[in-house]
Order: sequence, then C-alpha cells, then structure tokens
Amino acid sequence: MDGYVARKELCLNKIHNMSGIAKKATGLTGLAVNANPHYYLTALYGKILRAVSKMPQDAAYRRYTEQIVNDRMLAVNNHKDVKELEKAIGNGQAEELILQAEKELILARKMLGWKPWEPLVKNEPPTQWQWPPAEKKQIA
Amino acid sequence: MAAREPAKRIIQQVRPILSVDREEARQRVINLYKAWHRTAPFIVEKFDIPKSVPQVRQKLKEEFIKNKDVSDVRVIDMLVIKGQMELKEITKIWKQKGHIMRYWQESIEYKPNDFLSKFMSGHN
Amino acid sequence: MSSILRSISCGLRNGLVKNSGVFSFARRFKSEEIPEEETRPTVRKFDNVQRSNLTDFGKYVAECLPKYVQKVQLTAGDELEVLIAPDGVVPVLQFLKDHHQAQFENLVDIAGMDVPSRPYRFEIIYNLLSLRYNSRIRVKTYTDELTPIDSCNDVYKAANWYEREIWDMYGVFFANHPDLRRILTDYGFEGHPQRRDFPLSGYVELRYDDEKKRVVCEPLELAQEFRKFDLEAPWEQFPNFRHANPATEEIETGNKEEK
Amino acid sequence: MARYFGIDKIGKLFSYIQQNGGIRNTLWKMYRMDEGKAGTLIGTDKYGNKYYEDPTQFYGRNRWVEYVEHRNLEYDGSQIPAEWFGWMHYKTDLPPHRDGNRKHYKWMADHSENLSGTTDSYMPYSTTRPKVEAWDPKKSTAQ
Amino acid sequence: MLRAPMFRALVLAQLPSRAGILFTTSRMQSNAPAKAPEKIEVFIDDQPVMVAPGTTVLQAAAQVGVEIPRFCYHERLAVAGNCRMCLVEVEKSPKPVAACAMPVMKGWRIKTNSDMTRKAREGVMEFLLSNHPLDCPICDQGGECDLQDQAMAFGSDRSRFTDINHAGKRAVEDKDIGPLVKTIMTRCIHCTRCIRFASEVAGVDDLGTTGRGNEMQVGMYVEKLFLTELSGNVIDLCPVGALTNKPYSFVARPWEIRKVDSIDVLDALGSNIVVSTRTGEVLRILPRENEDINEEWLSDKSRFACDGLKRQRLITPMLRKPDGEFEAVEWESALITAAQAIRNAPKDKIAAVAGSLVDAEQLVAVKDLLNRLGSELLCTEQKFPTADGTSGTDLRSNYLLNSSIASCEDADLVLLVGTNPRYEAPLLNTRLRKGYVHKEQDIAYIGPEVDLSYRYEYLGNRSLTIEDIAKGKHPFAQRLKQAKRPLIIVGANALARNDGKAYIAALQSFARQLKPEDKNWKVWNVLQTNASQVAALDVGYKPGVEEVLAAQPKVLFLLGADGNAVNKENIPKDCFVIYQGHHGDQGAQLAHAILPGAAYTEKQGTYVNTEGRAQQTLVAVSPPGMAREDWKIIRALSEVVGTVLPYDTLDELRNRMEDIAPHLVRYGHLEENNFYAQAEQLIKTQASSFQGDVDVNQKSLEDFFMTDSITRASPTMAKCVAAVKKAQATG
Repeated sequence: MDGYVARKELCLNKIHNMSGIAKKATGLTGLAVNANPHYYLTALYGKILRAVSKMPQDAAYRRYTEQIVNDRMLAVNNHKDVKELEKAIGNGQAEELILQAEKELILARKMLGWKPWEPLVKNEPPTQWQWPPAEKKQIA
Repeated sequence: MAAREPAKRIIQQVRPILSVDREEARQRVINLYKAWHRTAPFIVEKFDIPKSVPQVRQKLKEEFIKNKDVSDVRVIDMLVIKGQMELKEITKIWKQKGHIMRYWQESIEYKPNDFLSKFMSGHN
Repeated sequence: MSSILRSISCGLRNGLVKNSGVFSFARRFKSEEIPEEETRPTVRKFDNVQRSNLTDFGKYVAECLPKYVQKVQLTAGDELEVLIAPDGVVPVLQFLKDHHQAQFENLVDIAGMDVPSRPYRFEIIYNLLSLRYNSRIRVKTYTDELTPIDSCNDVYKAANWYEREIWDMYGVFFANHPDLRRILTDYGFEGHPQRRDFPLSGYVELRYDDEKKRVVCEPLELAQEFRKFDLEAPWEQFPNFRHANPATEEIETGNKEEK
Repeated sequence: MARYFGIDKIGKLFSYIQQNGGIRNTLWKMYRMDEGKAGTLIGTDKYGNKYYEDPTQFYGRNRWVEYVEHRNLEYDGSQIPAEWFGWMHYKTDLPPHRDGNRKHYKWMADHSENLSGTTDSYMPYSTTRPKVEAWDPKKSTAQ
Repeated sequence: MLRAPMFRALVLAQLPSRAGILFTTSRMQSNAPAKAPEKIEVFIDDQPVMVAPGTTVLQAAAQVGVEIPRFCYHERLAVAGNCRMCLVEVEKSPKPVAACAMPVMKGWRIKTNSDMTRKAREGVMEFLLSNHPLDCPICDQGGECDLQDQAMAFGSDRSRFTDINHAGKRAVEDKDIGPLVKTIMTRCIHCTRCIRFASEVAGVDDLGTTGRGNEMQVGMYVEKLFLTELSGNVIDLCPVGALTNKPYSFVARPWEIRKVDSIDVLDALGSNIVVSTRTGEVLRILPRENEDINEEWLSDKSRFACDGLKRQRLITPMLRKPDGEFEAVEWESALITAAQAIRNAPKDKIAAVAGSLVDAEQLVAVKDLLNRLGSELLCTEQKFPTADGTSGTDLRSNYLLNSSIASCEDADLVLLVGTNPRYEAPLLNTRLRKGYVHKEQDIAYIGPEVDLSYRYEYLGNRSLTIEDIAKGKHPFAQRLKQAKRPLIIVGANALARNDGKAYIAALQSFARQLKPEDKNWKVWNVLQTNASQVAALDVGYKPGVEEVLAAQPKVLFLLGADGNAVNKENIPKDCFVIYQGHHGDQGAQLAHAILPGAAYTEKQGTYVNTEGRAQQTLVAVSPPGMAREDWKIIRALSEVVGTVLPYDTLDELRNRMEDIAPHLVRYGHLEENNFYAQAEQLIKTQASSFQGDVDVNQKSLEDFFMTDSITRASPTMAKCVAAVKKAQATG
C-alpha cells in the first residue's frame, strides 16, 4: 500500500509539474478533479459535525469523529493551497478527502438511527466463540 | 429492516423469517400453492413433459402434502421461500425438462424388502 | 494498520498536524507490553508493530460500537477479528467501510463455517480489506438454520453473490437480499452441501438415461469403494509438534463491564 | 468474347455430358458426387478408385477421385491409398505409377481404410485382470 | 538347541512387565512365587514408581506410561541391546544407559527427555540413517516403519550428510530366503530381531550375522531357504523395510488400506488376525495380539494363503447340464432346482456333510432346515470315535484341547500322540517350544519321527506303546504319574482313524488316573485340525461320513466338504449333490448344483477353536460376484423349499444359536469343561483294538502349506511347496 501511495504521489507530482498550474486528473478512475475542494470540504465537515452533535456527549464514535473532523477542518482552514492541504491531512488527494467526508456523513446520519453507543444488544452463547470447538469437553 | 418491523409487534424470542404467526405462514403457503397451481399448464406446455396438467397438479399436491406436519412457523417460511425460488426457476425456464421430471423419480428402482428378493438382488 | 502509524509519524515529522485525532487515538491505546521476538524456527514470525497496531484498532472498533461488538481477538498472531452480534452486521460493516479511520472499502470474501456442536451452528465471516491503510480485518457473526441475517448488499455490492453462495452452501437466509437464489448447485438440488451433516458423496447421482433421452437423478450407489485414508501418524503422540502459537488471543476492549 | 459471356461454359457442359456418357450417367454422377465434371484419367488404384485431373479447373479443384462404383455412397477420404494421397494433396505432381523414385520396403504396411463407425472398428478393452478369478469347471475336470 | 541358562535369566528378567497380562490367567500362578515381593523405588522423569528388582529401565518407564524408543528390544525376544536407541540419562551416571538391558537400581533417577538423552538419541539416529538408504518412497515399510516414525519423533531435524554421491553409504547384497520374505538387506539396521526370533521362537538357527563393524551382515551363512512355518513373523518384527512381505510387495500403503479384525480358520487354533483390504480386495493378513491364542505370531499358511481367496472362486450358482457340463445360472433357477430335488426326495433321505471351513451359523441353519424337513443325517467330514455311534461327542471335553492353548507352555511333561503340532497347529508348537526352552518342559512323542523344532523323547510309532502306557507298563507312564502338570495331546487325525476308539479308550482312562498337583489341571487334550469341527460337534453333527452315506441319501449337501471324505466312489449313485462353498475344489466336482458361498474374510461367522473358544470373523470384503453369505443361502433355499427358517437377520440366527449352544455366542470366552468321568465311562464301554502304527498326516514342511480349498488355490502356497521340495532335493 505504501508503495502504491508513493507511486501515486509520484505520478501526480508529474502531472502537477507538467501542467504547471491546474491539476488535470486525479489518476483515479471515475474521480474527477474538484476545482474548489476547500468549499466542499468545509461544507461536508460542517454537516458531519452537525449530525454528530445529535449523539450523546460520551459516545466514542462522536468523540473520535469530532476530533478527526475538527483536525481536518483546521487543516482546511490553515492551508489555502490544495497540495499543502493534502500533505497536511496525509490521507490522499483532496478529491478523495471529499469522498471520505461524504461517506462519513452518510455513516454519521445512519448511526443516529442505529445508536451503536448503547450497551451490547446480546451476549453470545457461552461456547459460541470457542476455538477449537472440540476443547469444550476438556474444559468441562 | 422490513423484516424486523413485525417483530416489534409480537413478543418473540427468535427473529422471524417472514411470518409472525401461523395464520400468516398458512396464508403464504396457500398463496404459493395457488401460484404453482396456476403454473401447471405452463409447465406442461413449455417443458414438453410427458405428463398431463392434472398429473402435474397431483404431483404438486403430493409435494405439499409431504410437509403437512411441519408446525414451526420459521420452518414453514423457509420451505415457502425455497418453494418460491423453485417456482421462479421454472417460470424463468432456468430448469430443464430433466429437472422437472425429477419430481416423478421414474428411474429409481426401489430396493426389495423381503428376505428372498433381497437375497436374489444381493442387497443386505 | 502500520500505515496509520506511518501517516501519523509522517505528520509529526512535518510538524503540520500537532494534535491530530489519529495521533491521540494511537497514543491512547498504545499497548504497553511488546511481545518477545519469535525465534522458534518452525513457528511463523510476525511483525510486532503491526500486531500492536491491530490490537489498538480492535479496541477502537469495540469502543465505537459497544452495542454490537462481543469480542475482539487476534488470530494466528497478527490477524484482527471482530466478533459481533448478528444484529450488527450492517452497522459494523458500514462503520468499517465509511469511517475515516477504517476505510475498509473492499469486501474480499464472505465465508461460512459450520460447527454443529454450537448453539448457533453457523459462523458468517466477512473478510475486509482497507486499501488506504493496507490492512485487513475479519468480522464474524453467527446464526443457525432458521435465523435470518441482514444482507450487507446495501453496504457492499460485492456481497450479492457471496451471500448467494452462503445461502446455497449453508442454507443461511439473508434478509433483504435483492436476488437470493442458488448459485453453485444444480436446479432441483436438495440440501446444502457445506453443512457438516451433508455427506461428502452426496445423496443422489445423475446419469444420462439413453431410453428417456435426458438426465435422470437417482439415489447414490457407489460402484467403487469410498476410499478413506487413515492418516493418523504414530508420532503425533510426541509433543514436539504441539507447541505452536495459540489459535486466538483475545483483546480486552473495556466493554466487558458494561455487559 | 465467348468467355466473357460464359458461352464456353455451355460448351463445357456438353463436353462433360459427352464424356460422362449421356445425361443419365451425368445425373447419376451428380447424385453420387454432387458434381458432374469430367477430366483426364490419370490412374487407378488397387481398390479401383479412379483419379482424374482437369487443368482447366482452378488449383485445389483440378484433381479428384471418383470412388469405385460398388462403394455407392459409402465412400470417404480414407479409402485413398497412401500412394495416391501425395498426388491428391499436391505434394507431388507424379502419380505413383509414373514416379520411379518411390521405394518399397518390406516393412511398409498395406493400406487399409478407416473402420470407425463400422462393426470392424477398434474397440478398446480392459487390460486389468479381474480381482477374483472364477473357477472354471472344465479346466479342473481336465486335470 | 537353545536351552542355555543365560536365556532363561534374561527372559525371567522380562517377566514383571508382562505380569499384568499374565496374572489374569491361571497358568502364571505357578511361576509367580519365584519373584521376590520386595520392590524398589525408582524415579522416571521425577515420577516415583515401585518395581520388582531386576526390572529394566525400559520396563520401569513403561509402567508409568513413558515410552522409550527402541529398535532391537522386543517383549517376546531375548534382550540384545545392540541398537542403542533406548539410551537414557540416569542421574549421577556419566554416560547414558541402554534402557532395555540395564536393570534398575534403588533410587535411580531416570531422565527420559533430558538434553543428554535427546542428544544421545539424535546421535544414534544419525548413525543409523547414515548407512540407511533414502528409499522410503519405494519401500514397502513406508508408513509403518519404526525407523521413519522414530526419526520424525526423536531424530535431528538437520542433516549433516553431505555425501551427495552416496560414495560412503553401505550397500549389502539381497538374499533369497524363500518365496515369502523379501529381503532388501541394505535397509537392515542390525537389530537382530529376526535372528533372535528364528532361534528362540521358530527353533531354526538359520539366520545369523557375519562380519563386524561396517561389514556386518544379517543373513544365512550359506544362501538357502528360510525353512520354517513361522517365517512371516520376521516381517512384522523387522523395524525397517529389510524384510518385507514378498507377495504384498509394491501393493499398497498402510494409510490407504482398511483393517478388519478377524479370525483365522486355516487351522483349528483360531488365531486372531487383521485383514487388510482395499477396494474390495484382501491384500494381506497380519496377526492381532491375543495372549490366550497366538500371542502376536501367525503361521505362514494363515498369513500368506489370502491370495487363495482370489483364485478358483465360485462366483455364480451353477447347475450340471444333462451332458455333465456345468452351466452358470441365476440364483433363482439354482434355488428352484435344488428345492425341487429336496422336495422330491424322501424326508429322511436328505443329508449334509460339513467341511473344514464352515461357520457355526451355516451349521445351525443347515441343521435346522434338515431337521424341519425330517432328516437327521448331518455329519462332519472328519471322523471322531463315538460310542454306540452316538454319544462320543455328546460331551465337549472329549474333543477339546481342554487345558487351553496358553496353558500348554506351563506343563512339565507332555505326551504327543499321533499329532505333529508343528504343522497341524504351529502356534501351539511355539507354546510347547516356549515351555521347553524357558520352563523346563519335557516332551515325549509317539508317531513317525518328525522335526518338532525342539528335542523330544521319542517313544516310537508303535501303537503298542500307547497300550503299554495306558496300562502303566511303560516306564514313561511312571513319569507321567509323577509329573506335576502332565499333558496328553492326541491328534484329531489319529482319532479319525478306524481304530480311533482304541486311542481314546486307552489314553483317556489313563489320563483320568493321573493326579496332577493342581485339581483343575486337565490332562486329556485333543488337537483338532479343522476350524469347523468343534462347532459342528457342539451343535450336534455326527463325526464321520460313513453312517450318512450308508443311509443312501437322495439329496446330499456338501458344505465346503473338500476333504475327500465324500468322493466319486462312495457317493450313492442316484443322489442329487448340492455343493455349497467358496472354492471350486474336490467337492464342487461331485455336485449337481453349486451354490457359491462366502469365504471367512467375507462373512460374519462364528468359529470355535480347538480349546472350545467361540470367536467371530468379520466382513472385510463382500463376497465376489453372486456369492452370498452361507446362512443366507440356506435361509433362501428354505423359503423356496417351503419350510421357512425363522430367522431373517444374523442377530435372529445368533439368538437361535444361543438356544442350541449358549457358548457359541460368548465370543472370546473360554468355557469350563468338566464331566471327565462320564466321558470316560461312555467311551470305555466300547473299547476296541489298535490297528497299525501311529501316523501323522503332515510330516514335513511341504505337507504344511496345502491342506484345504483356500490354500490349494493359493499360488503363494504352491510356490512354497515348490521351494521346499527344491530345497530338500538340493540338500
């Protein structure tokens, strides 16, 4: 994976260098270049935070997501240059970051319905996760 | 989560497959039977089997009667699901003539039961 | 998960992200004890850094989804498994797919397993791959012949055929599957062949009947002896071959008290 | 000009009919071989099959065999003996009786046609011995 | 001849480990007091264990369940101590100790898994393997090889063998020691088990070692046949693939075969065997351990005659056409024809003769059928003297080897009359030899001079001698009277003679006069030769065919009767003969109808051995072709005849057997027999005189191999006979 990322970086650098000014492709199939990632990211992160804020304060998912999104929001605010921004967040290109944020948003909204911070719905039967199953006799 | 909706209505330990009570399951079985029943002429025509429509319906009845003693709602549901899948396989003509004729088990020779014929045929 | 750490350390080096969530998460769950380097020649060696990262991530998942995660464990030394309640299939998979820290976007496979002695005899095993973090995770849940499992077709489109396969091979019903039907067996085939109580030879055999000009189906009659090999080795009584790694190691999640 | 309008083909047709010995024979030949063409007789093989050549036909169709009459419609390519095979497939322009360089060794097997599909066709048989040898009353009474 | 005190000492030293097995039988009680009751304590891997003095380290370890690897050591053979595989560390001993040969001392701390022990084992293993060929893939022992297994378990996982040209590997020429045992002597690791077996158990000092060090070889000094009836056992004993089964070579691997526990029926001992089969074919027969019968040995006939089960088989029912030729028919017509003959015959003119390989199920079924039809004409092929024509066989003790096979080795004086146990019952002979070698047993013999593999007192072959002994005139009679545990073993063939009555009358009353020390000691013993004889007499068959043939039967069942008792000369002319059996042999040629039955590996059948122990064979393969299990044929025939037998399953038949003779279904159990006095009284009333000298049927090894329809059909047995004849011809 690291190799993959590195190759991709290299490839994109080439594109950037060649074009000089504007990014022409993300190098990923089906993912178009976004002209204004800052705008989209800010909007999405805001939506995520709003969705998450409906969850209980101590929900781990809320805490972690808020933390991540706040950090990224900070990076978006601090770095006006897209390449700088990508470097700061370190999780792929800006277009990918938008995708990730979109997904997180959908997830967060679904989470509101599922309420995963509640206690465990059901305990497994006692021998369910035992492996190897034949050892049951020896224990008993 | 449509399947889970009815579960809330009725207090039940296990998660239902489709039906929440016997009556609903019964209704499903009857619907399935009707659907099969209506398909009988189609089967005879499309698959060109050497059976008549009444014979097909007779066999259909037999196959349903086989499971007449099933009482668990979930088992009934499972059988209904499988029955529906089978019906679909037929109406879409995924099955072939040989598959249809399997219901009649014509080529199976039943093993003898009395000592002498078991002895002659060499079965134990 | 090594990539998670690496991305963190990368961020640190650059001094750009001073207090990222990723970093704090990693620090918070940092495992204290690092196991000894494996030296035994016949035992598989694994990366201890990766192992501790997986442990941390396992705890993270358990903390985020306490409602569904029953147990987190490491298998074969460095494979992370999350064992969940059957109700949680869709939420857990959705979380693992869409969460920033997980991004397991690839459903590699869904496997089934039959252990007839268990109260819920079937295990359904989802193998996920995160290309972003070069990491794999395994999600397991359980069911029996009659309890339906929610289809994760809405989460992963790849699940469609995998779930059909499980249905065909084990007879586990997937609720809300768009097109649940047989995938491997012949039309009219009865039974689910991967169940342990299904005989290796099957029940029926097919042959072409020259009189009837079609394939007919008959009860199985083995013309040849069913060959079974006696592979019990006399030296298995000697203990040299038993000191391998434990099959699974549980990760303490902190959810236990809440149970 | 005649060639342009294909008039010479008519002439050819008549010459074929003539060479075949009448309309009746031509029709019979067409029934048997789906073709009525006639050519120069080059030779006859040991079965009585006749080999013809007509250089005016295009290459690939200018050599042919007319199988011996008694075969009727039961003929196939494997009935051409090995000697004639080369000539039929343009490996050589010299038919066997005019080719002096062909050697005959004593190990050369006589040609036989492919018997697949007939009652004389080769049937493989099991060479494994039966697991249990049965008692043969005749053998033991002879002892 | 081995009878050195050294050997006895060594064997006695072995006794404690076997005491657990031996104490269950009464025979060891006489030996037990010799042991000192005081026990000493030793520690095996820090586990304390109390053992008798003289116990070896290996035996002490076995008592706490610690198995020490070994190659040369074998429980039933003398200790050699030359493989060194059993080296273990003993605390405060500077060197490792050979566990098999070293008796324990008080307070020893033995470490069977210490570094020193493991290093010693690895070293020994490395030396063994450095001269062992790497031909496991083509070796017949592969998969059941001690060297393979122990190399995996105890050997090093690294090789220091760098000689890729194999220039230094030892190579030894193979030896031709007969048609049964294949030798690949390069594989030999010089454990000398085969040598010790040959000289101690088999009693032939043919094998030995020549050369020393790297030049050492196991073999004959002069290449010749390994002339013994027990040669197959060296195959089992050989821990590597040096001695393998010649007819079985390159046939199968041990993991692909199925093993079925069964009983051997080729002699009357009922040795326990394991039948190895694959894809419906019997591949080989191995002995199964049974301390009461065959220990862990097996005679060559029982082991190698299994290829006779694939030759000359009756696989379809046959009917004789009017022109005298046989014609293969379906079961239906065969049964109808046979039934018609039965129905047309007068009720009391239906007879049956049982051969030597018939199981009790068939005997009972045939008897039930004939009795229901109204006939009593049932007999066995082999004669046995009867009083008044009926009562001689009413009491079991008359025709049994009463003092069990295992006890024979405990007798102090044995008289063999008209029997050659070496070939009639080779494993009984090993018992006698064991008594002779290890237990001061003396053996006397009346009959033609034969080699019994041990020295015996030869009393000549005159029947007069028997009379003298019976009357107490002979000096040997005095010795018998003084003996503590005397034994008289009479051969069934001697009793089957026309003057058999005289034998039984003379010897049984004499046996009655003897007063053994132990009240339960049984002097009178008959050594049967046919596996079916005891069961047949138990269920009420009459011995001998004369009486039955004299009744001029119209229908005659031959139940595997191939022993030439019924033949062309004495068979009634207008008699319809039904042969039921598994081999086309002498009996089948007389038949008008042939009903193919199952051989002993193909049916679940009960056999009672010469000591009266019922055992059962199990189905290893299904009967070939259209052959059926024998009792089922009778059951089917009864239905066609119209007199249906009341059992459809084996269990129902076994219930019926239990009604007739309960001991027939008490498998593995030895019934107590008394009624000696009555038996003697019965027989005394009908005394008769001796005619001619005492004789035995099987005098030398060539007579041993082919005795019944299975062995006569076996090519291996034919090869054995040819090899023995050739060996005798060349000297």
